[in-house]
Amino acid sequence: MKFSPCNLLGAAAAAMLTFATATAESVKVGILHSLSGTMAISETSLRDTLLFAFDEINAAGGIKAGGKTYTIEPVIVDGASNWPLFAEKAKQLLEQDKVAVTFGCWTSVSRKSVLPVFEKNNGLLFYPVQYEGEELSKNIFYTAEAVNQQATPAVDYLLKMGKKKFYLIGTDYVYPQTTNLILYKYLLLHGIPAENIGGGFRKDADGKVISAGKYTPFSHTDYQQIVAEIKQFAASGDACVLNTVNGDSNVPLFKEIAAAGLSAADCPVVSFSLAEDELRALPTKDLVGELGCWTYFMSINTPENKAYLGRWDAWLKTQSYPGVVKEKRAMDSPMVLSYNGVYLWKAAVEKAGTFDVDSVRTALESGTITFKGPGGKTTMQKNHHTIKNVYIGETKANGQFKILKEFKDVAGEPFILKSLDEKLAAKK
Amino acid sequence: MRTDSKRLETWLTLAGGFLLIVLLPALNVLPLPEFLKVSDFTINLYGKYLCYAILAISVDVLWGYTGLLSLGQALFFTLGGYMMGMYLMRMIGTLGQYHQPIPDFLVFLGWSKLPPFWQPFDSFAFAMLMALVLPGALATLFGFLAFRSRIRGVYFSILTQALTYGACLLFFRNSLLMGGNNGFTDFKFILGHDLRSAGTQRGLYIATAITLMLVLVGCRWLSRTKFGLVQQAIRDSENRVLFSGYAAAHYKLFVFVLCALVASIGGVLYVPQVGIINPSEMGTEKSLEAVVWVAVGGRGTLVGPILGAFGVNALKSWATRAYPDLWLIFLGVMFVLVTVFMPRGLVGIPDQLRELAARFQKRKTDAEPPVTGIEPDKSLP
Amino acid sequence: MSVRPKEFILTLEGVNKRFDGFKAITDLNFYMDVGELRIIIGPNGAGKSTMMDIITGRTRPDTGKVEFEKDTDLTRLNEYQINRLGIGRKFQTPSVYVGHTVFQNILLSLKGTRSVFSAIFHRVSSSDRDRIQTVLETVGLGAKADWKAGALSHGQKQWLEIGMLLAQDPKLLLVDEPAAGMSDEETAKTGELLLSLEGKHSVVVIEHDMAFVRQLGRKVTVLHQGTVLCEGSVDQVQNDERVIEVYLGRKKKDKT
Amino acid sequence: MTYRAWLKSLRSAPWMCWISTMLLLSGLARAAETPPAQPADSVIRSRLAKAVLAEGDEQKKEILSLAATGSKVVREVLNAWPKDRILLFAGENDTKIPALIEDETDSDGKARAVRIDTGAFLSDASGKPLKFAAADITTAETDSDLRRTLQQGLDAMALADPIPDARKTAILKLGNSQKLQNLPLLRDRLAIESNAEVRKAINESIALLQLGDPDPAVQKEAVIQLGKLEAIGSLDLLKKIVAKESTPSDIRREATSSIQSIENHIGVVNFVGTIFRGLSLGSILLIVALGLAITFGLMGVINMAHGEMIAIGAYTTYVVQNLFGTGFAFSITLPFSFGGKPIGFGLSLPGLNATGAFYESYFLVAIPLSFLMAALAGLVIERVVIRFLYRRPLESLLATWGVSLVMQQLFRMVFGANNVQVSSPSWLLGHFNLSDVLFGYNRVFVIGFAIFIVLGTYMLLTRTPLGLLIRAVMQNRDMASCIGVRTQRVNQLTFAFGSGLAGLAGAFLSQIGNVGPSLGQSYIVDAFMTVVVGGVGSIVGTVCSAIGIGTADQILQQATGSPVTGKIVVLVAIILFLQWRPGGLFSIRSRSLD
Repeated sequence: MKFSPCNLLGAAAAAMLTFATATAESVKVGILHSLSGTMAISETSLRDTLLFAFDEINAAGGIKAGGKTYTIEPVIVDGASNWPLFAEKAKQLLEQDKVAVTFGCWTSVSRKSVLPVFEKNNGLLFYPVQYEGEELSKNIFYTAEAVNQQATPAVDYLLKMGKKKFYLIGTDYVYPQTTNLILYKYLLLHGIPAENIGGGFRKDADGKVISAGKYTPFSHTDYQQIVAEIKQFAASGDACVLNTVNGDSNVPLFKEIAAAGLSAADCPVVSFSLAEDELRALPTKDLVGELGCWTYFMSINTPENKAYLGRWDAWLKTQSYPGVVKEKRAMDSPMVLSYNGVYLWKAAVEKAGTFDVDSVRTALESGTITFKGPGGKTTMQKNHHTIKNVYIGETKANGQFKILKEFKDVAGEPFILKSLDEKLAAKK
Repeated sequence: MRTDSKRLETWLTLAGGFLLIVLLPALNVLPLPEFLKVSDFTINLYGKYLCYAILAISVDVLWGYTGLLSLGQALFFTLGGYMMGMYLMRMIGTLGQYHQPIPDFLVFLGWSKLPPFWQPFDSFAFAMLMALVLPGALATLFGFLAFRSRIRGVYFSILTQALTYGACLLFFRNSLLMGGNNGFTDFKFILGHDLRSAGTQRGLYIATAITLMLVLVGCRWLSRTKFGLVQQAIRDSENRVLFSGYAAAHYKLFVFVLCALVASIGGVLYVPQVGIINPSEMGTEKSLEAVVWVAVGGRGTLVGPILGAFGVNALKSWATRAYPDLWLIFLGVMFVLVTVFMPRGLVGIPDQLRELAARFQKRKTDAEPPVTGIEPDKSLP
Repeated sequence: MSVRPKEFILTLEGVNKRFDGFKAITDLNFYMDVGELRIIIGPNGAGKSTMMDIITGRTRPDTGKVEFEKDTDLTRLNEYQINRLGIGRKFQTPSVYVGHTVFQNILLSLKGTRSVFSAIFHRVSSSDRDRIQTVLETVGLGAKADWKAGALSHGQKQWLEIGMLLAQDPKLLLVDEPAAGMSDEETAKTGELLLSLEGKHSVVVIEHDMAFVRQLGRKVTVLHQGTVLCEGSVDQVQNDERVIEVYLGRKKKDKT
Repeated sequence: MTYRAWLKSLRSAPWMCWISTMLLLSGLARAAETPPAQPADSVIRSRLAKAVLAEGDEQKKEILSLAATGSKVVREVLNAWPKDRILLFAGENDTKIPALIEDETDSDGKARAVRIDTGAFLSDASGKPLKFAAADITTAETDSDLRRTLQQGLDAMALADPIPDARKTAILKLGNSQKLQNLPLLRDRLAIESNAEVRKAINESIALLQLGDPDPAVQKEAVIQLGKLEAIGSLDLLKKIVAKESTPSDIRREATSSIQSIENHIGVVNFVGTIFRGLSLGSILLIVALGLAITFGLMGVINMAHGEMIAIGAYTTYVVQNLFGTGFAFSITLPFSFGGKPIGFGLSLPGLNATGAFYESYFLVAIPLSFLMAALAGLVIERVVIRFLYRRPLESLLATWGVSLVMQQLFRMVFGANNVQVSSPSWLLGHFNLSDVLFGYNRVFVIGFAIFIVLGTYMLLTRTPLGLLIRAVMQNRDMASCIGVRTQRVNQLTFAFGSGLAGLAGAFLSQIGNVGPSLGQSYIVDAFMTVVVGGVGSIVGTVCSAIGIGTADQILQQATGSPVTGKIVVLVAIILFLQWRPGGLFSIRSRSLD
């Protein structure tokens, strides 16, 4: 046992820290994530990735704009899982620190709460987490997965697997509600009758379905009843579960699923909010074969990804930021999408030759800003969403995903509810 | 000593009122040298603190003056905020993401018409009325039940906490049609004014500052009437009050409802200034936080809660940026220290120092051990 | 027993009360005349305080009749309603508002309306002041009107509480161990005060101190195991075989 | 009853399969130590090795035929294959040698591999077994087609599985395959099957398959049979038959009545299941609230950090698990520097690198340790904060809330903001089935665990000198200290004991839910409600209220179909209940006023 007051970190770390004091040619960049409170679980990893990206760019000479080079000076603020505080912090970043760009937010509500602030101050926000779509702000760029880059490809895959019954379960907030509504319509469109879609519906006065699926509150812990219901639903052997339960509730859900003996072979669960980072908390040995769908998996077998992971590990060992955990780290899609965002922004700035938000936006909207990231090529489109590869994978005992299928260059499309409605109407 | 502190309080109130209502907005608008200028950001931030201060006063009148530690004040605050939020949502008109005449989240949920209970909220007056009626009615119902069965002390705290928790779960449900987890956001106009303009925000700030002063003066007046005496008597010895013929339950119910209304007004002013209202605002930890402000500032005084609300939140604003990883530890440790060693809070520091000095001198002259330690005021619950 | 003369101010008949199997009051019968001063004694656990609780509405009896004056049923009323009928109670340990001044303590106890709204708009009239001053003089706290009640000594708090009772001008006073913690001189003064109330008010005094009981020298009721053991003058009671058997052994201890 | 019959009935008992699972596991662990190389296996082994390298339909056919042998090696390989544990070792001349990587890994995460064709370890020139890390090897790939075949092979083997439950699962899967060609397989099994549960499953599967029979008479018979068997899995198919226009009317009639009887059965299953789930939720509430019943109920301290005590228990379990595994380390860097160097500290503990049953016994070690750790933390908190606040209960609420904030952030700094992984020992995983009602082992365990803790607490409070002292101090602190009880010491011990109970709760909760910094927050309101409803100061009350709230919650959840509505209704009911009994179920009523 060794217990050492540590000056653990040598000269390398000290050298890394020096950039923070560089003043002459630096540009302030905001990081707006929850470092405390319930969402810290997911968001601290994004902060770490962003710091990694900044360090990497600074070490490689910084950003070149208008004939000068700038190093990135991060301004980290804690949204503390408190949405009004997110708005306050966004104001602080934009009005006081005057950051050139902000990377941040995880939950839809945090994004919604800062959106007016960014629009008012004409700021620039890169949002990295899969979301429900149905939103398009001129001040936000969504490096995240849109629904058609995650949920619908997964359903396609399951339909092809021969699954006939779909159970929808999610946490009661906008992303699952919207995604499930989209999936419900998508399934109808693909010939699945409503009685084969489990979890229940809510209808309005006219009998129109306004909500599909079973919902639990945030941080719900008791999934006995629901798993018993799924077990009955899946008794016929051709069912699967579409899971939009948020982050930490997945642990009790999957532990219950494992205990009930619902194996992936009988009734696979495809989860949209469960990436490698969250998998670390799950008994993966008992969950082999459950499905996931993201635009990045740590197990992607490309030289770019291997090199990226190597750099990340090296950085983790040497960095000395307070609060960055060194041990047992995973990499996952939201983290990589944060990382991609930084490079997309850098490319846009270098193209525009200035940090001016309007010019950078024009550059990004041009459709030519591309970054070859760890998950493959990413291109920013005019609609502020990206074109990128989509992967479907199944969990392995070691907490990684084994990639089963790759969809190349899927273009993100935020508004799909309406087009589904139209298609459904046409089908009738 | 008593008159001293009273006079001090009056002066502080007057000076604070002047500073908040006149000076700060003036520094915000007038063409002054840079170092004197107060930015729009600061004005907006202070506006938020002032709303918290109103909430803190409502906690203090209940806790410091009546001995009822309610962990449900954030619920009433949020309810008021929601009523205002509903009005503001209607004022967005067709400027939302979908350009539909109904709020965006309803479009998400597949609604094409406005649900009936939303319709009257087009009217500002109705929204304000509901901001008083709804929290008032809830407080009356809950208070009536709780005080009738003599639930007090810790049990009252736990029950109010359960009430808040239940309400919080309810509001998280999207099927309530109150925006679920996302709540209301992306407001555009209030009474025809653009919410994003600095002028509107300044106006809201001044309105909040004036409301706070009115609440302060009102509570001060009330605390000095016979009602106030009974209220504090309930805190010190509820049995005596009962056996003196006062229906303590009625008094407590009155105070509880009054404080619910005050908190609700705070919430009404809060929402347009922060631009979002959602159910996590009524989480139990928010109520506890408000109690922290009061404890830090000094309960049983009216200036204390305001000081506490400003102090703790300013500290939070600063520390979440300067030490994002450690600020919770600061807050927690500070809170433990205040509760254990400074039961009278910041406002009580002068008194405490004076007592310490007196004891020190006594020890010098008498060479006797002190009779009491930093004896907490046992009269407080 | 079945015929109840009209002049009783307080009637308890066949009262029973159990707490989790423990019989606190068993078939208790107790009658008091208007204007009488009655002393109740009894060893610890005899049910004295429970009896007070039952009269003042703090505890509801399981069975039995509790009536005030002609036929006001006390078992259905709350503490404050019973108080408003004119029954005042002083507790064993002094119960005053420690945060208020002595003056305010009495002010809150003055006879008058008790409703919430009247309290908000109440103003202290000069007749109120006079009355308060009179009460304070009676209990010897005239010079300390501006003191915080918390700063008074134990004996002074007892006096203040008695003062608060007087200010209410009740028909019936229930006084629980008024002399506890008082010096001999103070005790004597308390005795005089209580005797002076006799006639105008009906008074029940619970006491342990036999010297004090002797000083009062009025009819004594002995409670034992929640029921009346015997009644009579001090001498009668002290010579009663049963009382000696169950009680006198303890008397010496109590006296210390 | 003959000995054999007795043995059989024992085997069908759920606890028996539990034991046999354990035996099987330890058997496997032993088998791994000395690679088996029986001569009879050698043929199978070499076929198997070829099958791994083969492709297409030929491969699939061979796999199925190998499965028919029922050999253990085959099962191991078929199981390991889709889990990427079949290594393709590059031999000489570009050959590939398939080998089975062992489950057991060393400290670097590397494992030995057994050659499938010989049963010997892959070894270097000196004969020392080679070790492989999962990251840098090529494994035999599978696609979904192949995996289906493997599954089919495993199914066939499972039909002959010694464990009845496994047989049953395999049988039902065949039943749902809707392939008539599976019928003979099932009938063969039926002829030799002796376990009643499994026989029922076979009959059900046969009937399910017969639904697809072209002969209406067979179909009808099958429909009636399914109704008799109350086969839940057939509900959809039966409904389809009813809905189909071409169905003959007599079959439709039978199908309707079968559906009715199955739905009745589901009603019963749901009811019994709900009660059981209610009991298990109640037990969780109970173990969470019991510590609070001590600190709050007996001592009057409102410990808002109770949830964090639970988290300590859970984190202790996590650390113990890691110590049995690869070890535990953390380091913290503070945002301050001294002499230009950042200040921080760290801790690194080596692990035991245990495997198998020994590794799984970590949980048994973790249980007492979580009690101790939480008790220790309780002791510290009592000394630093609580002892100033015994006479100010409301303020203990506030101060301990501060403590809870600090502790949550400390957890975040030490263990990371993420949830951490605690894996359940195999004897807590899985379930048994009694007439379609699911009894998860972890749920059964929690009920037993709760009973154990309650009994322990009860004994401690009533049968030991310490318990006597605790009760004395809690009833009258001043009086107790007057008669010479060291009240300070008793306070410390009581608080530590209450906290320790919370730690135990944490150890268990780590098995069913999250282990993360805000773990405790999810339970704190519920815990307080449980104690208040039960009646403060009454252990019996806490037990009754926990079971009552748990069952009510589950029944309402079942009735309303929404977990939230159920919870809200319970909260409202509690508030109304306290109207009726302000002191809770078992209130301690005091005799006098002061």
